Amino acid sequence: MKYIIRKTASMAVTVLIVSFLVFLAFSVIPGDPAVAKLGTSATPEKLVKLREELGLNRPLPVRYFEWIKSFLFGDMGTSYSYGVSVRSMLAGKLPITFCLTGMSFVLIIVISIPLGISAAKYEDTLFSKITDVLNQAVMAVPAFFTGILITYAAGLVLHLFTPGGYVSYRESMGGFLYYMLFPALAIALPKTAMNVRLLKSSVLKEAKLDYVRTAYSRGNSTNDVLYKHVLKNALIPVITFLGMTLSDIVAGSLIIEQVFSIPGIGRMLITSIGNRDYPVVGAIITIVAFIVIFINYIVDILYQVIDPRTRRQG
Amino acid sequence: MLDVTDLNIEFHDHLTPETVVNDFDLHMDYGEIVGLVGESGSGKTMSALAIAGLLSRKNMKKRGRIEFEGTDILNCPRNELRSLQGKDISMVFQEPMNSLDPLKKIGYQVEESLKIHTDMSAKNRKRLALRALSEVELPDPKGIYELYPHELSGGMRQRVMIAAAIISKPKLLICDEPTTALDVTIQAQILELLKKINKRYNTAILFISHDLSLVRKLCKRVLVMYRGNVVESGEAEQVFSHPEAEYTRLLIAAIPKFEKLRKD
Amino acid sequence: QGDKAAESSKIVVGIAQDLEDSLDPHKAVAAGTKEVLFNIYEGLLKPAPDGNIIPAVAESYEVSEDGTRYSFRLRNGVKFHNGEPVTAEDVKYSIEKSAGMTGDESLIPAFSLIKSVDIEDPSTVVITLSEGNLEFPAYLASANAAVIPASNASPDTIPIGTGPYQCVSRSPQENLVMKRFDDYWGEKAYIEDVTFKIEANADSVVMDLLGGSIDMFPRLTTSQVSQLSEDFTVYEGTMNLVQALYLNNEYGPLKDVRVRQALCYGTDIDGLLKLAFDGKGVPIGSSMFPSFGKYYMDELNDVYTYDVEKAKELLKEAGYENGFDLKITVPSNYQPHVDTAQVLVEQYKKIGVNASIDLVEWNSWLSDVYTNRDFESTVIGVDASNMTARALLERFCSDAGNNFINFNDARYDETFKKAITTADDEESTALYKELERILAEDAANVYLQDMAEFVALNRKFTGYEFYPMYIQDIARLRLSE
Amino acid sequence: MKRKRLLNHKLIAGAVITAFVVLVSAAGFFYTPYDPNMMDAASKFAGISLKHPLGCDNFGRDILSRIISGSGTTLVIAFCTVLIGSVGGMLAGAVTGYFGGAADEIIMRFNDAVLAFPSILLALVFISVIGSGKYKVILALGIVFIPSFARLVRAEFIKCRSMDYVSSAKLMGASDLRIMFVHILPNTMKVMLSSVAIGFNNAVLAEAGMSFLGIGVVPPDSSLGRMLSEAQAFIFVKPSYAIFSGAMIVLMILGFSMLSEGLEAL
Amino acid sequence: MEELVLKVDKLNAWYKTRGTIFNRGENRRQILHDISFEIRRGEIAGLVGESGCGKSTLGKAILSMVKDTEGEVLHFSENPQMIFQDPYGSLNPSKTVGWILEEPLRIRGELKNSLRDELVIDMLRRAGLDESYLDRYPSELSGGQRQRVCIAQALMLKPSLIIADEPVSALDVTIQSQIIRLLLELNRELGIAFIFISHDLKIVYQICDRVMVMSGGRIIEEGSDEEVYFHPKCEYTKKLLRAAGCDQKENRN
Ligand SMILES: Nc1ncnc2c1ncn2[C@@H]1O[C@H](COP(=O)(O)OP(=O)(O)OP(=O)(O)O)[C@@H](O)[C@H]1O
Ligand SMILES: Nc1ncnc2c1ncn2[C@@H]1O[C@H](COP(=O)(O)OP(=O)(O)OP(=O)(O)O)[C@@H](O)[C@H]1O
Ligand SMILES: [Mg+2]
Ligand SMILES: [Mg+2]
Repeated sequence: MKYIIRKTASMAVTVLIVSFLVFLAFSVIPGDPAVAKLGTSATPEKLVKLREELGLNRPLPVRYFEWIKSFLFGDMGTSYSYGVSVRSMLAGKLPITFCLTGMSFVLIIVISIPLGISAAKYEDTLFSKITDVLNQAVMAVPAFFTGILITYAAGLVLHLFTPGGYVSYRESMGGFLYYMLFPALAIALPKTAMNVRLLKSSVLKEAKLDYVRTAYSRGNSTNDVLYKHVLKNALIPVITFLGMTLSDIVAGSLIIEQVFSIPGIGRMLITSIGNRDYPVVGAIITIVAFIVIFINYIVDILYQVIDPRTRRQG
Repeated sequence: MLDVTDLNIEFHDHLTPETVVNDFDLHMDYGEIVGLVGESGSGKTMSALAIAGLLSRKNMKKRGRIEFEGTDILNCPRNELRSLQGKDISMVFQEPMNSLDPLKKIGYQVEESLKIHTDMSAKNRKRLALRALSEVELPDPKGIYELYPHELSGGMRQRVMIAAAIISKPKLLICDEPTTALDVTIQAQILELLKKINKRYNTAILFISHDLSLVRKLCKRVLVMYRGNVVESGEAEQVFSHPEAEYTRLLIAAIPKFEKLRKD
Repeated sequence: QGDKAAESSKIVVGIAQDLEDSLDPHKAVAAGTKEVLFNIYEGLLKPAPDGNIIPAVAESYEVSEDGTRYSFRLRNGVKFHNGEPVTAEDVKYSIEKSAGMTGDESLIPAFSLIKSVDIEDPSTVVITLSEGNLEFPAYLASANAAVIPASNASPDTIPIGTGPYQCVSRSPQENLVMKRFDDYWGEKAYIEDVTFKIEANADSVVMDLLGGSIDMFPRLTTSQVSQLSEDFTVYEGTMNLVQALYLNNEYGPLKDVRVRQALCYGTDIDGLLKLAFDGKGVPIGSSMFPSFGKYYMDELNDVYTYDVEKAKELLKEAGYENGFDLKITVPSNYQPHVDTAQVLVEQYKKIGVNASIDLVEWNSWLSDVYTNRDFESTVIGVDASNMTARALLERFCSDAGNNFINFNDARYDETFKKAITTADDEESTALYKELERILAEDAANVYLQDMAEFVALNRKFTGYEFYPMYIQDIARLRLSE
Repeated sequence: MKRKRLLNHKLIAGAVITAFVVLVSAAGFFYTPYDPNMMDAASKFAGISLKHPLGCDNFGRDILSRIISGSGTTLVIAFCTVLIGSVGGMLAGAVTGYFGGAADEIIMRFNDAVLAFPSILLALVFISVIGSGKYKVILALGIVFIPSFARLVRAEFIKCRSMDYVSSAKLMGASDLRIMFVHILPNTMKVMLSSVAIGFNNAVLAEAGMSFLGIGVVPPDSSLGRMLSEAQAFIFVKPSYAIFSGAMIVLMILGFSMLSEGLEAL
Repeated sequence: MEELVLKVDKLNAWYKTRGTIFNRGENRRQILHDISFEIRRGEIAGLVGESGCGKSTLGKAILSMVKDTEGEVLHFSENPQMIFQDPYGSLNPSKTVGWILEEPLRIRGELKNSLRDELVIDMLRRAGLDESYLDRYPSELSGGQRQRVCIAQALMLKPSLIIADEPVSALDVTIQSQIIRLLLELNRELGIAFIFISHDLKIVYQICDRVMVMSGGRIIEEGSDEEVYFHPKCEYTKKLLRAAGCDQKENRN
């Protein structure tokens, strides 16, 4: 119980730091929402007036505290550039990006675990060597390029989907999920490769430990030893990795949403950074950070479920 | 029951192949207790593992013959070997710290061999497991059944290993230094337990140790190993009172005696 | 194959930027927004593809001799998208709103001339100016002067106009959907449903065109064009902007006119066009582009011919015998400008100028270069906000708020004042031309080109027309046979 | 005495590939067949020929020369990034891991906060502040990489600080600094090795991602990531540009990670 | 009577199971209870007791390696050293034997090249190894050899008190006896006092002048070897002796 309270407290602190960093960042980077909004029609007088209107003249801490206060009450403010409430803007986009990251996460797991296990099981065979090299190659290709290649191969050559033909989930859930499959794959591939490698070496490392010998000595078959004993142990570093990967997946979705023309929060984030639209950026990053931290929190708990050694008394 | 002839084990993962066991011979009958002593690194564990059919590393070569009740352990298919392991042959490992799966409850690990080799109900298995745990003098078997290995001390883990090894009443029990991690009082209890098991189930025991006084208390026959070779074997009393090999003599001389060293 | 007519009376048009502006025509700033809003809104007058101003909500108008009184006769039967007819009140309301007379600031500086808007009778509106102005109709034709219903309480988000299309929905970062307005007063649009889809990533445009998720995309680059298949018609026009290496006339070496001239001599525009634009694009010599035929001076292209020796000589005269360092600030979001800068860097090596590129985000550009004028030089394209020479030339007056290059020439200021105050069209044209010549001879900037514009249109459609401004006129598109 | 096999094939292959990549890149600082930035309208998109072994790009620049010099840039960026990240992470991780306490708590909260940011985003913000360019990219990425290394080093330090050899050094009167850097630090190297390889990979990818977003290496300088993102603009016209620069990236990362795996197996 | 080298007075020690700034002082478990004893110059004091009773903790607490303690520990010697129970964790795996042995000199800034070689090799010899071991890494040594390196390292600073925490229980018998002899020799030649922690009662009897019996974090019995072994007062001591086979007088011969 105490542990959970402590964890939650530190989670909250971390999220606060994140949101403050965002604010701080915006106060040091050049350009401000007023300049962005007025564009080339800006004149000094207009700028002053707009800054006043947007409340940009107040000192940073004041703005920050006001923002965080209203944020806590669920009011995320109004977008400077679109003039609509941030909440309504995000409402339609969060599910898209969540779906994208969720799907890539699932893809990573679904592809890498069986592949990693087989690569370990058939170590030193041709299969394992080929996956090794393939892994390295996939790992080395930047996500945007993977995206282009997938668009080209699956979209233009195989005609599996229409590049750029994003289907909104409001129109057709099936079409939406199907379209998302390809960008999700583009995000997932490099991480999958890393995970395969990690899982393989983790399984091999565990397989050398003494308890594996004990398991054999009781008459377990090779598969039983692998699935009942080794795998669970080998998954521990993989879980840490997956937790840490999460923020990378989000980062990947920022880029991939551009490549596949998906109107998710990644694109909105990049545009909003360009527009210096603090309320939007602040909200997005804080939410994303919260989720990343929260998932890591879940990973921590998962850890304790899987690994009794990390459980604490009391 | 067990016949080992000319067992050779070679490692190939260094630049030059390295023989760690050389022409090992051993014969054991049902219900016999045999001691295996020797300095650290002399190949005791390797020989034991070979007998239990647990040496399967690729970069190692095994030659010779190990026959257990007519089965050729070194060359029989894995499936056949499996049906022996945990049922007829059980092993207690040297390293109690690492030899238990850290993520599985003690109960599961103790009764695993029953699960594999019999179709006993879960309830029955648990009953037997609890009995085995109490046989090794663990306090509160019910509580321990639900614990994880890291929650036990080294001595307790060692006893859990023994409980898991005897639960299926094997014909051959290999104990690799089962008492090193324990303090004297518990050591004594374990020896009693092994004797009891040997009597009750007619289990043959291969007892590996470097504590000669223990071996002397427990075993009828001993083998002395030195650098991969068996340098001496025979009736325990005979070996201890009239050691033939130089190394055996050294070993015996090194047994701590209950007397002042300062005074010599 | 289904119902062919139904299938193809729908078109998806890719646009490069999100419509992140207000949808209120009187507040829309970005050219990218205005070119879309053209389909929804109209003013009393509107531009035609040939550059002329034609009547729209007004049927005709009359100007007084001195150019201060404009009287508009409203067209009968013009309806707003909400079904209400356009009244003189609506027109008055719109003009006053866009002129900033009701509070909001006006986006058309010349509207500060408006003294009053009066309803003479239900179909006549009179606009009185404080001084005569011949260009006034051009301002009225700009998107920022659209007629909107006085009854619309939230023009920011609910766009209601009189144009050939009406807005159905907008979703930020995603699209804007329009459908044909069947009560349009003029020739109705051919295509029923139109979606403007935002293509944030320039690199996936080709894929999306080929894959069929967009049917049309304006402003492709040459390398994108070369990757298109047979399925597309590519219309070639010009972008109507002045692409130049804009020089901060206040920055160190660039203060010296000889240095600026040296840069002009050291720039091989043909080479640039060949390298970065497949030879497409029209070289220009001053802040004017060819589609403003009346003002455009072809001869200014020859003020500087590529001449490395001359450039070196000038530099030597100015005391920069060993060259100097020049930072070219370029917004990273538009590849053609980046490409141009790359070529310039290479070309200036030959005259001993050590140029380097500083890629900045669009917003940093706006604030550092455009607003704070803290830069050395920059490659950018400047367009005209309406079809007047003034729109392009006013910014180089020494006191202009948007004179980001800090150009300062007394002769120029004087000439400009004359040009805008004279009531004689011919005289004013001559004066504007004089201004262009000053810019060229003073080497205010290194003028490069009016960039070629390529519009890809799926062969299913036809009828695309270029305007001398940023406009995508969808109503003219139709299905091909 | 027993001697373990000194070489394994991973190590050999890794060393050969890395040596090749490093040699090519190093050579690029002194010699490339053409000036990698030299434009030539005549050989725009020139195909593979004796004159231009890998052809030319959209500005008629020799692709081979660009790849050679681009590898150098990428290598320097990746190397320096990892260097900054690992040294910074080492310092932060060492101090927090060794001393623990309130400072640890605070620094680690910051660390978590930074880790929760998508790293590209953070780099984007940094670049907006400090400007773009090769050295700025190194700085931005390096700083962004610190937290993950810090986390790792900290965990190792926590593990090591309770080891008996540390107590024994304390007994002999070694100062905390000495214990941290002379006694404990070398023992974290093994863990560092594999994460340095991953960090190297991530640095190359991050640089490419930044170039894609227009904030990476400034043109006309070439880097493999920049070239890859340039190449995709005309991937149908000249796929070989993408293929060659992509292949070089793969080769670079492949060699490095095989080398590190090989070293680890020693 | 010889002079005192160590005086421990009412020493208590606790372990925290896990503490952070949020719950400082939580889960404090007392391991040592009111421990008092003295060690004199040249004395070998045995410390016996069952596993987990706090023997190692006591050793560490004396050398202030346990954070949370109460009571008084007075050292009258310079540089008291400790030989740790686990020979695998007490040598820095990334350093060579030579480096490890030089380290104490380096720390005190006494490192002179000529001197150093002599000193290091001398200590190594004393510990029963020769200079061929200087360039080896700990992972290349057997447990017994490691233990000797630890001893040599402890000797580098010429301490007058060494706490030896089960220095032989991980080793096999032949090596055990070598190490025991080494300790005795050092005690006799250099007059070093030892606290010898072990659970092997026979070995303790072999070398110790005085024996302390610990149970549950308390010293329950203390006295000269003869007293404790042949006239034990506590039941627990008797039980221990019986299990170790040290209870019968005839065993002495
Ligand atoms: N994986 C391995 N690779 C190479 N050599 C090994 C390996 N495992 C053991 N050896 C070597 O095999 C020899 C015999 O080892 P074994 O474990 O049988 O000794 P032991 O008699 O059981 O010693 P101890 O009493 O210390 O347990 C040793 O010299 C050891 O170094
Ligand atoms: N770092 C630690 N944190 C918390 N508890 C500890 C720690 N170290 C030891 N303990 C606990 O303190 C008690 C005493 O441990 P100590 O190591 O002193 O026993 P010991 O008498 O040396 O046993 P052994 O003979 O097994 O070495 C044990 O119950 C142990 O679980
Ligand atoms: Mg062994
Ligand atoms: Mg201890």
